[in-house]
Amino acid sequence: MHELLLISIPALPLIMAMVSLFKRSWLTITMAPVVALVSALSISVDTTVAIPWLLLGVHWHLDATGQLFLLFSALIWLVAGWYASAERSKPIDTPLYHCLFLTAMTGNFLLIVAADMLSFYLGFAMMGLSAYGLIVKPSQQARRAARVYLGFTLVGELALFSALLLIVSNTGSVLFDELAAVHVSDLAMALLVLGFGIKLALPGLHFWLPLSYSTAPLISAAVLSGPMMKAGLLGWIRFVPTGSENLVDWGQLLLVLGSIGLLLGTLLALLQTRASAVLAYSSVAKMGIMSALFGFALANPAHAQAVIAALLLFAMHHLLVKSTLFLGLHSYRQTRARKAVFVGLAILALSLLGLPLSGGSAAKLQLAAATQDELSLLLSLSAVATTLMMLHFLQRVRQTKPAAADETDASIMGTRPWAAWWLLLPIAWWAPFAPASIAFDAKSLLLIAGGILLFLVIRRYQTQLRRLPVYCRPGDLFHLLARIRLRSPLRYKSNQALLPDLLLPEQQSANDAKSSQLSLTTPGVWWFVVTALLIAALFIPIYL
Amino acid sequence: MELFSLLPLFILLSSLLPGLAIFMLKEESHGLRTGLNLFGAIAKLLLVGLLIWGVFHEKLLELRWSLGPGLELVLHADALSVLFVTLSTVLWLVTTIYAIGYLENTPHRSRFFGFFSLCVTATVGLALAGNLFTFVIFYELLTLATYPLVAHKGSPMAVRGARIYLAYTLAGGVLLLIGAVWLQTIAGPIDFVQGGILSGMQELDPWQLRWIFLLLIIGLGVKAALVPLHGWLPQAMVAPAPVSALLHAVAVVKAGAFGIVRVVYDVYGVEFAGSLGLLAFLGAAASITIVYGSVKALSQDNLKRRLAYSTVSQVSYIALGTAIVGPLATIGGVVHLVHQGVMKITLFFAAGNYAETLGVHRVSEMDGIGRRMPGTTLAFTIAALGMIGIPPVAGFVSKWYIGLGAMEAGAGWWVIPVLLTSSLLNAAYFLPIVYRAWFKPMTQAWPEEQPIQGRWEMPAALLWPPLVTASLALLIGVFAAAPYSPLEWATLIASREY
Amino acid sequence: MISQQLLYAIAGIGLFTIGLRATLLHQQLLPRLLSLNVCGAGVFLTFIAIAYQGPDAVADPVPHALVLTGIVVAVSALAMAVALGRRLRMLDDE
Amino acid sequence: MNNLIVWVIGIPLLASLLTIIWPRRANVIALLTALACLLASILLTYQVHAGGPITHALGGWASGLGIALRIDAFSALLLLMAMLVVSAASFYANAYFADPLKQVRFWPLWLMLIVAINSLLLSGDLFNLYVTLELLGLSAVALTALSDNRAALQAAIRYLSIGLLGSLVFLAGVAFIYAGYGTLDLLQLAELARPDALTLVALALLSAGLLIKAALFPMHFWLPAAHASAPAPVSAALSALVVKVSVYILVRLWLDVFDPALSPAATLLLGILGGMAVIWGSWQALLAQRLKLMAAYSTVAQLGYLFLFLPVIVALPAGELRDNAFGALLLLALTHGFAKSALFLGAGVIQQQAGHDRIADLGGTARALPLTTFIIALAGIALVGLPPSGTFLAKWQLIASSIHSQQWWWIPVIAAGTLLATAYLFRVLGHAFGPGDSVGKVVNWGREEIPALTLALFASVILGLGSAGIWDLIVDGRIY
Repeated sequence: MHELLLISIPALPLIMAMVSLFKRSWLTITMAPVVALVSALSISVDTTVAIPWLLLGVHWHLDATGQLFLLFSALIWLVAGWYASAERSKPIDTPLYHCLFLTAMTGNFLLIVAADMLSFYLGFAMMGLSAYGLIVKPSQQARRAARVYLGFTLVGELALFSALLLIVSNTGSVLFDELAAVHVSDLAMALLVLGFGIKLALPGLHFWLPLSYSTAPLISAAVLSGPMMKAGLLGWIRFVPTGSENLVDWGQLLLVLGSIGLLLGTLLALLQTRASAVLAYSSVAKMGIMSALFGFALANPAHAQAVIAALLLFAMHHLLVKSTLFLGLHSYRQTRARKAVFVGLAILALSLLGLPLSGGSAAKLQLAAATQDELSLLLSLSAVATTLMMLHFLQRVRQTKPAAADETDASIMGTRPWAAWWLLLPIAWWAPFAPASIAFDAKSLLLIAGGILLFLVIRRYQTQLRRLPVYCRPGDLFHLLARIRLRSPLRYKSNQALLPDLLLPEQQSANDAKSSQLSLTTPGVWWFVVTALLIAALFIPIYL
Repeated sequence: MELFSLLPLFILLSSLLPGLAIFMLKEESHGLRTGLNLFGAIAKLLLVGLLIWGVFHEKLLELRWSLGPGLELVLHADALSVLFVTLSTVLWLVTTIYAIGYLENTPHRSRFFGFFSLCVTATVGLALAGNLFTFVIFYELLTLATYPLVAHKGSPMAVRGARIYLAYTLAGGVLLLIGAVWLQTIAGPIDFVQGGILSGMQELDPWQLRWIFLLLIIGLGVKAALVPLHGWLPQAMVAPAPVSALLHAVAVVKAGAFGIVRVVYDVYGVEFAGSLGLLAFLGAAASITIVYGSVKALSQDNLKRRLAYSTVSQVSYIALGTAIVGPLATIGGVVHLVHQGVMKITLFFAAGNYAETLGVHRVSEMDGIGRRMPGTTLAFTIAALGMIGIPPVAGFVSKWYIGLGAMEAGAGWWVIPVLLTSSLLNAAYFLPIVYRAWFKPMTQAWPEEQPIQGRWEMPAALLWPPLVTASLALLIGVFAAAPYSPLEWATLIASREY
Repeated sequence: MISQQLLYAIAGIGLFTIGLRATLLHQQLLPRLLSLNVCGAGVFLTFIAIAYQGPDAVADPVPHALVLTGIVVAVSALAMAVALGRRLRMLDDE
Repeated sequence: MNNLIVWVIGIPLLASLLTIIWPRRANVIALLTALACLLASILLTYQVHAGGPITHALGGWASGLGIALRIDAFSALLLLMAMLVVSAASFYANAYFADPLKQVRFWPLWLMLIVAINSLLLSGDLFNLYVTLELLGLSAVALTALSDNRAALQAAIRYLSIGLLGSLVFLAGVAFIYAGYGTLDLLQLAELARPDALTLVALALLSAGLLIKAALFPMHFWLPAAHASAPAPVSAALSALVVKVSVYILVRLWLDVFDPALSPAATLLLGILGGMAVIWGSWQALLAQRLKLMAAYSTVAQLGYLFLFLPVIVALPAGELRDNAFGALLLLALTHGFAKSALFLGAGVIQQQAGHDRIADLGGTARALPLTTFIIALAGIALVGLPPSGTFLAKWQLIASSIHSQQWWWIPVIAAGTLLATAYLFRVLGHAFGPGDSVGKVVNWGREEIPALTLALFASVILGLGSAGIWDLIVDGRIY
């Protein structure tokens, strides 16, 4: 019975994906996550199934970590599915979207229950590639964003693929259990960092994220920023044998990268004008802190277990809140009861920045305990940063227009998602239900207060940030990279560029090209200097 | 049992006789021709089923017929040949159905189907050849049988393409012939022996063997479209879609690749070839071809040309897998023989459908074609994903095994980069098509659209073949580890070779 | 002094050579045919010389037989050539 | 019953007289004769296979004075091939010559040709060879002149004078041989043969005469015109048989009779000439504008292959290797016989239907004359040497033998020849498959096409698959 449920977790959404091509309803899109949710709660831990004749022989099982991921991912998929089924506007209300939505869900669930690397890789690939269809929209920018996303995802897949080859040829087995013993070569480790780092938007690999989140339908953004993004973290947890001494250097590296990500994300988030873009960059920042924590776990094998446990709670909390925020944003743009939704969003924001008695604070306390205050600076930094971003976000939300005719048909959203969101709200607040969330810590309060003050200071500059240089728009530096055209002999007869559809902006999008003229305005320079200084400053605490 | 050992002969006849009969038919007798075709194809399928059973239980299936001193015509069925025979038989059945639909009321159908059957006969003979002499014979016969198919349309373009095709393949054939004769004069009759017949004869002069290997590989490389011998392949695109499908997936290109496998494993023996330092050469050639083909494919706007270059690249995976010593790589290379065939034939079916139904020949005309022809485009998408190597489509399995084999043989440092590059490039030239087909709105009217009759987007005979092969490509990927799957069979082959 | 036989033989060969040269040089039909006959005569002469077996011995019959046949053949060939030539001329006149 | 040998010569001789006496039934007589000869040759071949070579002293006279007829594997197989070609060509001719007057002129000469070929293949001494050569030449010339136009007549005259020259040179050689050995019987010569000056001069003369008749490069200049301008069945016989029998005599003399008297250098010279013939002939065939001209030039090339064998065979030690090579030579000769005759017959059909045989204007032939095109393709396959034709096996053996005898330099020649041959064959096919309407409606000209098809099938399939018998036959079926 348990085995059956376990199999149904990835199998059901796949079947539904097929079905939804012909007949789509709220049932087809929400049945799978419901079953996943039920099985996540009901299946006894460490249930295992092995299907030797499937693929190259698959092993699935559900351990504690998997259960956690499955629980929260399924929850988000469920609600998002509800939203999608209620949506009547074009890109979402098509069989293609529903099918790809469910395929991505399949991939996500599959990689959660995977006990062998190939299943994981399969899930990861399915998820990543079908997400392309969730991002793409008729508009010029959206298409380009989707292309960029696809490019990065493919690179990630290939990095992962070769990492797999290295590891498997080393261990001779595709099971994760055999992994713990072996020594992961530096090359393999680098590939893993690259492969999952793209999903986790490590600084330098993050360009796709703000581009796609700020243009994709908000429902897609919700599942992207929540379940899918966290899959990268799960990947690290699964593939990288924590607690082994020989990865300390890599731990350090991740620590640095993560911290950079935190700062970069924060800075850019504060420069965004669209609420979704703010959320996107805050995701970059949050993922930065998580990567840093994972790096810390690697750097100190001694208490890797504890840190990772705490990290999981933290991640789950962020997963839930961030997705709920996106969904809320969606509601906010579509409902008449904007005030109520705004309040909801505010509550979520507070939970995210770890107000006492919230899941956020619980996670933070756990982390502080696990890291034994070695990262206190970084954590406090993130607390302040989060505060800034959330305030900025709320401010931006206020200025968000209701859905205009050109984007959706401005229909009042159905009651089902509406109810679901309000149900989700308290869960998001309390998640991940850690007992410690009762505890009350003054430190975070202080930090939050500091953050608020700082925000008030910054607001004065906001006027200067009206016209932003191109490298501060969503997808910052990528706009500069994209300028580097591949002038190669290989061109179409109808002379289009070499990779016309994959990475570079399409030729006809003249307006796009014009708008992204590089203009070094004073705030631009100013912004650059500040970033550089802060990043430099960051190295001091780490190497003390 | 005597009758049973005649099985290979019957398999040949099952397509040869219908073919000859079809030549005699009048143009009008459509029903009879179709009947003959299908009868032959199905009969062959049944016989092949029997053959699989026989080989699996290691029955001796061999026929010998002497043509002169040292020249023996040998038909012999071993695991490798069964793999190829099965592939060509199954795909022949599908392609025949497709061709019947495709050539609906066009002239010279008797001629076409006659040569079509001959072509498959030659391919099967190639697969069942028991020694180098027989192999060469069928190799040349294949060239002859395909020439009229390429030239079928009779347009100046077609005739020119066919001429180029012929020039390349026959020149290659002559080199192959010389190499084979040379080998036979120094080593006696060259039967295909698992583990390699030459590896037993250490007394031979290694330098002669190296030169002979070069001759053989060049001769086979022309058909296998190894760079720089690939020039004919894009030219042969003028052929009708079913022919291109057969050429690229089953008959010609695959024959070359199959020959390379034969020469390396059953003539030289892979360890022996490696010890002569020949595999490095082969591997280099294959890698260059893989990358070059993909790069060229990027810049093709004509759909069939793009597919042609992708064939150039994909087929060399087989050579690459062959060039790496070690069972895993062998499995990868051999199984790709099947996987590439199934996926590529799907792509060409789809391309043919686009051209037939909408007159779409260029990638730039394909915006939004997915809405007009969902079935075909679905098949195309699956196959394209497989080509890129995205699980669970079959292509992933081959790449996985080749990669593992490379690691096992310590060749990972150059093989894996090649694999990655080509995957990335494949994505770069396939995904834009998929994207245009599904996500881009239809911009201009189709060049020449046929009105839809019936409930499908096009005649069923054209729609089902790609769907069938596409689902086949998916299934052999998803059930790769299931018994009697290509992968399992390839494993059997590898276990018998080492 | 050289024997009669040898003399005949040499004469025969000489004739043959002369005829050969003439055949190769002349383009028109008639001279060519004539020189061919000279050629033939040379060969026959040689044969007859070969047949000679000393003053008092009977000559070897075989070469004579050969020569007779040869002459017949040559004559018929000549006749045919002339006939062809006439036919060609007629065609030209038409 | 050794008289079979006599019958093979006697029947056609008788028949040719009958046809003169009784012209209205000429074709029936001729066809029956051809079939009878075919039957006889089959029986003879079987006898040789069963009981080895056969010698028959005509009229009981001992050889030396009398005329000895001999048949062994070599001549038997050639005879068989010749009779097959001749019978097929006879049926073809029966349909080809619509004009009864033509028929009346054709059949007697045709039968004389048969007589000449048979007696040449069977005669066992040099002088008979001379006579039969002349007979052959004369009847061939007459047949060439049958297509009654300037080109044909001029070609015929040229052919005749060259033929006369050749046979006279040959005769001179005969004289020297007789002077040297006192006998002309090949079997006795084979025992006596010694490498002295006289023999060499004689051999040189004999060979020179034969080379002229065999049109070996550079003495090939007369051949294309003659073969191209004769009527189709005649060209078939000329290219397939008449030229080949001179080669037959040459090979007999060099390999069987005077083998001990030979120096390898001489054979090497022949080989080189043969190689040049291959290249030059193929090249000219590629440039030829007319189908029949192309076929004629390809004959030049194909004969070149036969000469390539000589140096190789001589260099090989007597025994298995040598027999293999010799069998290949024979196989090549036979296949070429069938293929070339089929090609000429096919070309004849096209010329009749289209009114011309210009290669460039053949468009649409494949549609209008499917079977004829098929015939030409089959014949071409055999000429190029693609499997499953006998030529393929022969070339395989040739390459193998040249590697065995360390004469690898023949290989590029063979390769080049093959590729050129492919080029000129598929040039024709390419035009034939191309668009155009050289022939109006779809025609099936069974009475001409079926004989041609039979020959083509023999060349490209039957001989290829059944060639093993040849080697069996020559291993134990040779006199010398």
